[in-house]
Amino acid sequence: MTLLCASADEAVSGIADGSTVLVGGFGTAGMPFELIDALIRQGARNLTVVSNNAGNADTGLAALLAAGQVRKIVCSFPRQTDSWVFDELYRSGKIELEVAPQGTLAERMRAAGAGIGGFYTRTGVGTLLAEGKETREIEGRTYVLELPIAADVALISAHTADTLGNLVYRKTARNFAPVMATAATTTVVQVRHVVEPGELDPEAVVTPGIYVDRIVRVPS
Amino acid sequence: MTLLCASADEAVSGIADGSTVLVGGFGTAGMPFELIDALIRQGARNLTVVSNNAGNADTGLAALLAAGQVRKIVCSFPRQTDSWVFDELYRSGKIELEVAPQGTLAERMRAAGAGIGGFYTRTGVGTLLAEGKETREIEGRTYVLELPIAADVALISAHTADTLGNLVYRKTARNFAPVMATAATTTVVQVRHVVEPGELDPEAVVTPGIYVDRIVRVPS
Amino acid sequence: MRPVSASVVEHTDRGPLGRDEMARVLAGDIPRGAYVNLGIGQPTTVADHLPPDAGVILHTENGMLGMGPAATGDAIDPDLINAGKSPVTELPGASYFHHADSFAMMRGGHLDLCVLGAYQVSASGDLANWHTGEPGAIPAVGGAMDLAVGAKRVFVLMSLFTRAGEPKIVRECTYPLTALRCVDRIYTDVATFEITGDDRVVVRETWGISFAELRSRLDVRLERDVH
Amino acid sequence: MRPVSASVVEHTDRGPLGRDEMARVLAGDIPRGAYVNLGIGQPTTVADHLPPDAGVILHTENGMLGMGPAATGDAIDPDLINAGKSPVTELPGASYFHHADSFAMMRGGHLDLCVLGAYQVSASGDLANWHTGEPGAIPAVGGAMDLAVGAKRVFVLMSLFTRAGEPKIVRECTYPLTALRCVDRIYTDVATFEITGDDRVVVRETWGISFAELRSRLDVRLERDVH
Repeated sequence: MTLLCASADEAVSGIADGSTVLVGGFGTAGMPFELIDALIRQGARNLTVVSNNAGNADTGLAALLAAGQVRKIVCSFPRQTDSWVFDELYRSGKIELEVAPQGTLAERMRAAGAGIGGFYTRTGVGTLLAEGKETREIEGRTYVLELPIAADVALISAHTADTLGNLVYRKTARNFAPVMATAATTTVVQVRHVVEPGELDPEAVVTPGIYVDRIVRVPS
Repeated sequence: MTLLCASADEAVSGIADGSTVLVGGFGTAGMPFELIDALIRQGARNLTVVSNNAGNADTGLAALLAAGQVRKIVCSFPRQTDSWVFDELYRSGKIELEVAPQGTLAERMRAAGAGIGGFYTRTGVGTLLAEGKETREIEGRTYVLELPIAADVALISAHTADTLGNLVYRKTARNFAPVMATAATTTVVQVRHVVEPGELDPEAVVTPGIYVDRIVRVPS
Repeated sequence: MRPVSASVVEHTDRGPLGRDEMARVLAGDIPRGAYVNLGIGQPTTVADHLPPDAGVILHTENGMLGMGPAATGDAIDPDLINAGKSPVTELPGASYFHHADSFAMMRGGHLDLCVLGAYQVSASGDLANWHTGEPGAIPAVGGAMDLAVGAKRVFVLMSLFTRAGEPKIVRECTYPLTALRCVDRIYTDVATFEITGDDRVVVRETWGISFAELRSRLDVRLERDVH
Repeated sequence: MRPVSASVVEHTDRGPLGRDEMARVLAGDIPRGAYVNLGIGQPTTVADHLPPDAGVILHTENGMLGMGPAATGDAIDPDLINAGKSPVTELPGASYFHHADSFAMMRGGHLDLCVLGAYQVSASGDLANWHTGEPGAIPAVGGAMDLAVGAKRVFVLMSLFTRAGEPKIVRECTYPLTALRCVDRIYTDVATFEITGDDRVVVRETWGISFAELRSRLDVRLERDVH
C-alpha cells in the first residue's frame, strides 16, 4: 500500500545507516532534490549510493556527498565539469567509486526488480570494466556476466502520482526512475501533483503503484 | 524506416519458408487476425511460431496451423477448451511443441530485443521444463539459464500507429506485442487507426517506431 | 493478516465447506491493500468475496493491475480479459503493461500474494498444479511457475481429496512439479493448513472432520499447533 | 549510404577540414530515415548538418527518440535534455522511455548508427574513447560502451592527430578500450577511413594531405582501394 506523506522528512524516515540507496536523475533532470535534502537532515550514514552521476555543483546528490554520508558510489559518469564535490572526495580517498556502463547499470537494476539472478551482456567485453568478471561464449559471441543491483531504498522524482502510487513522468526527467522503483525494498517518490485514482490514463501509467511505497508532494 | 502498406498481403510479403514468426495475442485479445490470414494466403511453410497459445477455435493462429504451415510451436499454454486444431496436429505427431513458462517466454523475447545473451531465472527450477538446462547457484538461490528467442518476423496488432511507426495499444490487447516488436528482424503491425506524427502523446507511446517495419490499417 | 491460530479450531458440527465458503474463508485472510493474483479456475472466485473497502488490488498476468469484476452485457470488451480469457472490467487506478513487464512484476517478488489451484502439495510446500503427467496429456503451464516462484506468499485453494478419495497433501508430489517449497497455506473444503517450511503441516481449522480423522487420512506429519 | 569509393579521392588543393566541414561530410553519409545516436561533444554537431527532409531520427540515451535541435530562450525546459545534459527540443513523432528501455534499444542492435569521438581507433576497429588511463584520472564511461557494442554501425568523428602530432589511428590502442572491433568508419579533419575488419584501413577521401603522406605518417596498413 502506498503512503501519502505530509513531508519529505516523513517520506525518508527510517533509512538506516549502511543502506543502499538508488537516487534517480540524469544530471539534474529527475533528481529528487527535496528527498535528498531530507535525507541529509535525516542523517543516515555509510550509504552506498547508486546513481548515473556523482552529483552536480553543490546541491542534490552533491550536497549528500558533501555531508559525508556516502561511503561508496556506483555510477556511470562521475566526472563532469561541475562534479567538484565528488572529485575532491575521490582524490582524497574519502569515497569509493564503482563505474559501470550506463546500460549495464540500468539493466542490473532492472534485473533486481524482475527476479533475474544475472544476465550476459556484450557491453564491456575486453575492457577494464569487465576485469574479474566471468565471460562466456554464446552463439559465437563473447558476453560478460552481470549481477543485479538491489537496494534498500529508491529516491526518485515523478511528475504526477495518484493516491495508489501510479506514476507518470515528464520528458527526459523519466530516465532511471521507473527502473529504480522496481529494484528497491522501499521506493520513495517526490511528485509535483497528486490526483485521485482514475485521473491518470491507465494506458499511460509508467510506474504502476505496486512499486511505490511513499509519496510526497513538493512545490513545483 | 516504417513502411505504410496498402494491404495485409503487402505487409507479410517476403516471409520465407522456415522462418521463425512471433505471433502476438493472448487468446484472441491482440491476435493479428488479418496478418495471419494474409500469411496463409502468402503460403510460407515450415514455420516456427512463437505465441502464448496454440490457437483458438478455427480462426487466426488455429487457421495457420490447420493450413499445415507450422512445423513447431513455442508457447506457454497450448491446451484450451477450443484448441482442437492444435490438439489434433499434436496427437498425430504433425507438429512439434516446446512449452515455456509464460514469463520465461516473454523474458526470452525481451532478451533477444535487448541484446542479452542469456539470463538466470528461478522460474522452472526443479521442474520438467528445466530439464537439460544449466542451473546455477547465485547468492544461495538456484537459477536456470534461459536463452533469447530472436525471430525473423513478428506479426502483432496495435490500436493506433503514427506514420513513423510509434504504437499505442488498448487495454489487455497490449500483452506480448511490445516485447515481440523488439525481438524480430521485421516487425509487421496491423492497426485500427493511422495518424500523423505529433498526434500521439510522446509520453504514452508504448512501442517506439524504431521497432516497427511495416504497418497496415485494417477495419476495426 | 490473521495470526496463525495457536491451536486448531474444529467445526465438527457441520459438513465440509462449499466452494463459495472456501473462497470466502481464503478471502478473509487477504490483507488490506494487498496486491494479489488469483489463478485460473476456482481461485478466480475469491474476488467475489473481497470486501470493496479492503483495497485489494488484483493483478492479471496478461498485463493489468486494478482488474475489476467480470464484465457482462454491453460492458464486455474483447480487448479487456483476464488470465482465464474471460471479459473483465477496469477499476479506477488501473494500469496496463506488456507481458515482460507483467511477469517482471511477478518474478521480481512484488505481488504480496497469489492464489493457485493444485493437484498436489507436499509437506515441504512443493506444488504440482500444471501437468498430470499422463501419457498423451498435452502440457500447458501458462504463468503458474512464474507465480509460484515470484509471489511473496502462495495460497493454494483446492479440495483436500480427489474424487477417488486420495489426499492431495502428500509427502512427495507424484505429479510433475510446478515449483519447489513455494506454498505457504492450503485452503480446502475440510481444513486449512499452514506449511511451516520444516516439513510439518499445521492444521488451522477444520469443517466436518476432526483433527484426529485428518491425521489418520493424511500421510504427512500433521500438527495441531504451530509451537 | 554512399557506396565505398573504389579509389581514394585526394583534395590536395586545400587545407584540412574545419570542424563544421567534418560534421557536414559525416552528415552526408547518414542514410535517409536512419535512427542515429550522436555522442557527446563534437558528434552532437552533426545534427546541425542533417537536411530537415532526411527523416533522420535522433536517439538520446537518456530516454528519447525524435530529439530536435538545441533549445534556446523560453524553449529551455530542465526536464528535456540530451545526453550531454544540454536543453533540447522535441520533434513531432517523438517518444519517451526509461533508461533500461533506452539501453535495451541500443544494446539490442536497433540503432542504425552512432557517431562517437575517440582517443584512438585501431586498425581492427577497436575503440578507445572513455578513459585516458592516466594516474589520477577519474574514470567515467557513460553510455559509450553500450553504444559502441550496440549500434549497427559506428562512425568515429575526431581529428586524425593529437596536438603533439601523434596519429590516433593505431595498430593497437594504448588507451583503455571502450569496445573491440566495433568501428566501421572514421571521419577526420584530413581524411575519411573505412575499417574493413581484416586489419586493413581504406582511405576514402583526403583533404590537405596526399594518400602517400598519410601512409608515411600512420603505422597501419593503409589501402587506397577496397579491392
